[in-house]
Amino acid sequence: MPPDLWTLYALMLKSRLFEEAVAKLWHDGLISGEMHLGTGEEAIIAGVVANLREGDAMALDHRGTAALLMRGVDPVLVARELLGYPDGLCGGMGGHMHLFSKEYLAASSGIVGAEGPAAAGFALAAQYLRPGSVAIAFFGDGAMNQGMLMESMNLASVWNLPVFFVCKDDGWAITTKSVEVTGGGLNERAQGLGVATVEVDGRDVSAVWEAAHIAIERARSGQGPTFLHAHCVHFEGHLLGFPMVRIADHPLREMPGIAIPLTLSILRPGGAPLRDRLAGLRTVVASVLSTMRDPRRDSANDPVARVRATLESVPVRLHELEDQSQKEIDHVFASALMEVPS
Amino acid sequence: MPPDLWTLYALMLKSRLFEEAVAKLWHDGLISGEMHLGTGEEAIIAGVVANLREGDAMALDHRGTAALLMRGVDPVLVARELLGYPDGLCGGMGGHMHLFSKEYLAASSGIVGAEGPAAAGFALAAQYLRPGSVAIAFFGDGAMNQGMLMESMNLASVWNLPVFFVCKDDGWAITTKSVEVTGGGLNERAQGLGVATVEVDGRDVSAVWEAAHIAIERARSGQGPTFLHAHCVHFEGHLLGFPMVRIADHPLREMPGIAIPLTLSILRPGGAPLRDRLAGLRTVVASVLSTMRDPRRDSANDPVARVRATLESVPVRLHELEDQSQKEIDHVFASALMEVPS
Amino acid sequence: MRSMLFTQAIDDALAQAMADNPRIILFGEDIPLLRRNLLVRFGPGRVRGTPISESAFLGAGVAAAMAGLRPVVEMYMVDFLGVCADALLNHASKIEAFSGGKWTAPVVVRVPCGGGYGDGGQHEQSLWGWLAHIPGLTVLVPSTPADGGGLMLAALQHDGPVIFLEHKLLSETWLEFLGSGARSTVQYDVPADGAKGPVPQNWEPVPIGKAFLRRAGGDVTIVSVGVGVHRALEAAQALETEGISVGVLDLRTVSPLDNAAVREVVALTGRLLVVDEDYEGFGLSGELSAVVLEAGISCKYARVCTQTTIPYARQLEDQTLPSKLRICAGVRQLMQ
Amino acid sequence: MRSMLFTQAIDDALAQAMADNPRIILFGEDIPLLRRNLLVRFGPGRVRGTPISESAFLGAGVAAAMAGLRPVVEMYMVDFLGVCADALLNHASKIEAFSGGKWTAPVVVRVPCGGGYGDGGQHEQSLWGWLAHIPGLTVLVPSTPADGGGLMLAALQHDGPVIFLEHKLLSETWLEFLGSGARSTVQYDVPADGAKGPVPQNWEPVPIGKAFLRRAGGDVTIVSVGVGVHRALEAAQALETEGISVGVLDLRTVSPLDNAAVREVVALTGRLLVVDEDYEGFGLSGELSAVVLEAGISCKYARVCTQTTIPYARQLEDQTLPSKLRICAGVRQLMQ
Ligand SMILES: Cc1ncc(C[n+]2csc(CCOP(=O)(O)OP(=O)(O)O)c2C)c(N)n1
Ligand SMILES: Cc1ncc(C[n+]2csc(CCOP(=O)(O)OP(=O)(O)O)c2C)c(N)n1
Ligand SMILES: [Mg+2]
Ligand SMILES: [Mg+2]
Repeated sequence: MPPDLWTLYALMLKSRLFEEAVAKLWHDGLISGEMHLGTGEEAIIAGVVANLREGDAMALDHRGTAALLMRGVDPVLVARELLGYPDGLCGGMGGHMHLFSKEYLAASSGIVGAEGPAAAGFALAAQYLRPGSVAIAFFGDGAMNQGMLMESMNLASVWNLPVFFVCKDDGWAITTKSVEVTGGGLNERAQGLGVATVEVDGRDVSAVWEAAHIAIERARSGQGPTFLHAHCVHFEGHLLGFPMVRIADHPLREMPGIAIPLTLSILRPGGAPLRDRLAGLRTVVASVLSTMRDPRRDSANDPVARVRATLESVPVRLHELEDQSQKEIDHVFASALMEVPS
Repeated sequence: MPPDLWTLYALMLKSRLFEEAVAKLWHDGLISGEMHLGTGEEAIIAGVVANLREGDAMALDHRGTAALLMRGVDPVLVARELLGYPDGLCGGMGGHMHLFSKEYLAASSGIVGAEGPAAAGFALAAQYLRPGSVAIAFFGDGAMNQGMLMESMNLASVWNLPVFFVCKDDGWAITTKSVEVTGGGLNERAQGLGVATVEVDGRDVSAVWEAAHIAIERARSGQGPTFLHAHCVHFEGHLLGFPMVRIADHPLREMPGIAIPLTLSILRPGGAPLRDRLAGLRTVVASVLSTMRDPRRDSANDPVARVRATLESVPVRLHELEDQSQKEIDHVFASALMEVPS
Repeated sequence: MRSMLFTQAIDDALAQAMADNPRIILFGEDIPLLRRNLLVRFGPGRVRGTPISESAFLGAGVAAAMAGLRPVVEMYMVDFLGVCADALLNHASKIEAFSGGKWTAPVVVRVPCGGGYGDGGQHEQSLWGWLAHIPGLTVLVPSTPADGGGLMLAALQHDGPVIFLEHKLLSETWLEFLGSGARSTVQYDVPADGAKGPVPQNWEPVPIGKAFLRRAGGDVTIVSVGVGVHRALEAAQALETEGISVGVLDLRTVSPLDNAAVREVVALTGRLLVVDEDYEGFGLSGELSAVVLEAGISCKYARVCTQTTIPYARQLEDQTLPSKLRICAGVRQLMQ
Repeated sequence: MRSMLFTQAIDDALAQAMADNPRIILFGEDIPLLRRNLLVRFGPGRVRGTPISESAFLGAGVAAAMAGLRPVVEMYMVDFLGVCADALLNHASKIEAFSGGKWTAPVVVRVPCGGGYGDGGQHEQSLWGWLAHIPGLTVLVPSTPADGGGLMLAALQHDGPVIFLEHKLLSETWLEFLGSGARSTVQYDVPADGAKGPVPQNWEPVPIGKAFLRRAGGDVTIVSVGVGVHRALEAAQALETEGISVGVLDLRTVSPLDNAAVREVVALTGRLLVVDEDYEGFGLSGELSAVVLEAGISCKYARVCTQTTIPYARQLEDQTLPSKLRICAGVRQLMQ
């Protein structure tokens, strides 16, 4: 059965609207610490999660909210968890990097690469207790250099585990360009660990759905793990308040605080010859510029907008869906912000 | 310059004779704990080490003795270290899995895979302090599944470090056949981490020398790391007193202690159906049989014997060399066993 | 009553539990051979070998436990937990807290520990205090076959992660594999009552968190675990001839500590000697002094622990690990 | 005298050392951006970014130090040492012993630690006690800009592995990056004297292993490190009004402990309160009680530490980390 774009769009929209509301709460100071959104990767999450069924498990990274919402976890519980309320999804104990749902067999971790072992373990349990079920590992391109993730791919291969390894490649690990710290190629690497691979445009939810469908069916029928390499962008950069994005958005406001110490430092006696200093400066400037020119700043890469464009031919249904989604999210946050029970 | 087989044979012979003497001391109870010999892998070690020069470094695994001897470390110091004497190479503090020579920049570790990070670090220091120098990592096929080793290959690739990763593949990790726990292929894996690869018959010291020569020159000239996949056998199995080898050598003596509890267990009520029990038994029996039929039991795989055969055409020189080697080793152990200074 | 060897008893209790509970599975490096007696009874589906990928398979054990299995994950040695500590530090131990108490990871990590057979400093560590520092981990250290089996059974019934430490000097199989290699030319100082002893006909769980008074004594209380218990008992016996009455409390569980039992025995004698094969600083020995002081009990205190990296040379090793000699000296010091 | 922010001071001392010693290099994830001021002064050769491969690059730092460099390896957070603990547990800490004292690994591991900004239990741990358990590691925890710079300089001159822990609540850059994200809508309880303070014109090493008495007091002695020192000072001030005189000893170095200083101050008051943001069990708080008892000093003892996984919710977090409130209660309890 081909993907129903309306369903997929509804999933993506739900997550997008939810995360936009979260961003507001974060800016208002109601959410503490780091906050990594999944805005920009919704097509990957939706394309995969829409293929799941009861008994399937998910190992999530530091951007786990989208997957949980799309999987069906109560959004009010998630919102109240992010707010740190005692009746949140995890009683306020986990927070946004440690969202857990036993009911949906979904576990998050803030440790980069830990999704690998977790998905392998979920898949192992599936082999015994829920044959035909699968486990998903969602992680980024940066995680591909974490040993335990590579180990887990090998383990899934030799134990023939029903794991679908989903790499959401946005090209970045915080401020580091992945190409600069990653040798070989991700697909070759997965193959060298015995895992079948497939590559898709992660902005295209249909393409992801198709690839995921095949890989997940393969896993369900005992044919072992697959690695999906899917490309995407993250609109907010690494986390809310990301300095590089702040600079790009407000260069005049943000630059002095960075440029002044930089200039003082480059001028200080003692240290490298000028040539090396300039090379250092070039690195810094290149980073800032690459954020400014980054495709993650380009709304043409927005997976939600892309699928929406194909649905615009049915405007009434589209607006109805969107109104409905917005209402639901408004309702979620109205409930979520209700007084804390004591 | 092509390899001088006499020199290589002398290196290998020195190591072989030394380790045979060590085995005797171990059997006599003068060496405690685990004792992993390198007998069977001498061609790999010699072919690589003969390419090293001052300033080069080595990260060694649990079979480090051969490399240290061939590199020029005083064999008396090594022997006295294995005996646990206070004037041994490491004052009796390290022992056979933790042999260190600062002078030769050689460090061992008993942690499988730790040679990867160590060689990367040595190579990093070489980039700054000893340009043109290289670092070798010696490890086994089992180590290829240890995350930190894979991580290190990637690091060496992206930092363009002068590392030569040498995998001494005997097909086994203790009692586990590596093919059964290793997905993909080792060369593909290294390539997926951005490292160039070469494969040789590790029983053939000339072939190893050639491959090592090219790879090491590449590294010296700033062209980055290479992975060598070299096949070999270990005559003693994993360590001295290895149960599988004991069974193979003395089946009548060793089998009852294994077979009786096994039979009692297979007959006990409660547990798996007969089919699964038999599958379990097949696994155990297959392991034992594969040790018995193992190529590591076949002297045709002896790298020392192989190079010797090609030198037999000059018998006088050969016997002179062998007599000389034996005398030297006898002398080493005579000194090594001299009274402990107090 | 039956009599069993230390590891034999643990395996026997494990077999009993596996027969009762099909969700118990076993994996680790070389496990098909090392646990071949379980393999032929429970089949290759439940007894698996792994690659040398501790982070992957320990982490997988944690998640498999969350998803309904009861995995027993074996590691070659506690020293090697260094390569995969994340699975314990940031996952197994924290799932229950993170999920607001809704989800647990009942995984048993069975791992050999301890020295005394000349294997050097990367292969003879104890590290129970290091592990016990992490809230959310249960750490068990049996010192006899009966406790070995009983605590294994308790671990398999516990609703959270358990580290089950199996001292290599007590284990007939590990000591042969790593120490003697079937040689008759080497001797290790193996505590007889730890290596072999009576075990029940049918295994019952030994409660987690309950210490056991191995010997009563009015002058000095020694608190210890594992092989240290036996060294302490030897010392106590020797000191009897000097007219010093020494009690020995076997903690059996390092975390959670049996605070009540510790306080009770120390209050009695007013003298506490901790014998701990793990490193001295920032570990069990310090924690025990805190437990006593917190209760407002004042006592004389000394400790006999491992202070440095464990040397390879047998003689140096003997001086470094807690020995009867050092324990006797510690007791005498407290009696001054 | 100049005044500096906490991380600014550390970076400044580091810059001074780098200018003096070309063997000092810096690497870690995102280091080119995070230490951009050092990058533009010392060039990309000495300030490098890494992949997210902590085991590889920390292990490489250890070996590079053995081979003649003086690497400063940065990790994102101490919590993440779980994935690469082997490099510290089995390598950095043991090289000197293994080599019979002939070889050392003078690597500095600079790593943010601590909580108080709502980042949850996998990102706010302290773990200094966990690290200090391992013989052979030096563990530094500065609590002011002056100590931050001075201890960094000392670390860079020390001939062995040093873990340099930089508390995120004191660090202007970490707190902005991870906590506020430049928002003005959030407030954290940042100790002013820890976040900013006077620093010398030219950096001199602050000696490793020397505690510093931040406040003298005759009734109760609080021993602490890092942010805990400031919480203790606040409490001491509050308790003054109740007529209780509280002294505060800032350890500055967790390993090796300044045993003499601890004993001296505790002997004076006879009352020891340990304030430790690290986990309570099997760590620093226990070790301090042992240090005191071992010297035959009897004292009343209590501790205010982190007992569980640190909760995400700010309110729960405040109740879990040592607070002025809990410290005051602890002191009053000791005064009863
Ligand atoms: C083991 C570990 N190392 C470092 C970090 C800090 N960290 C958090 S997210 C991140 C970048 C991850 O990059 P990627 O996997 O590509 O995911 P993305 O953020 O781009 O979605 C890093 C380095 C961590 N959380 N865990
Ligand atoms: C991290 C770690 N895990 C497990 C071990 C136990 N161990 C020691 S050697 C070995 C097998 C290594 O196999 P391989 O790398 O092929 O080397 P070989 O012994 O065959 O030369 C194992 C599992 C260890 N020392 N370190
Ligand atoms: Mg990324
Ligand atoms: Mg091998």
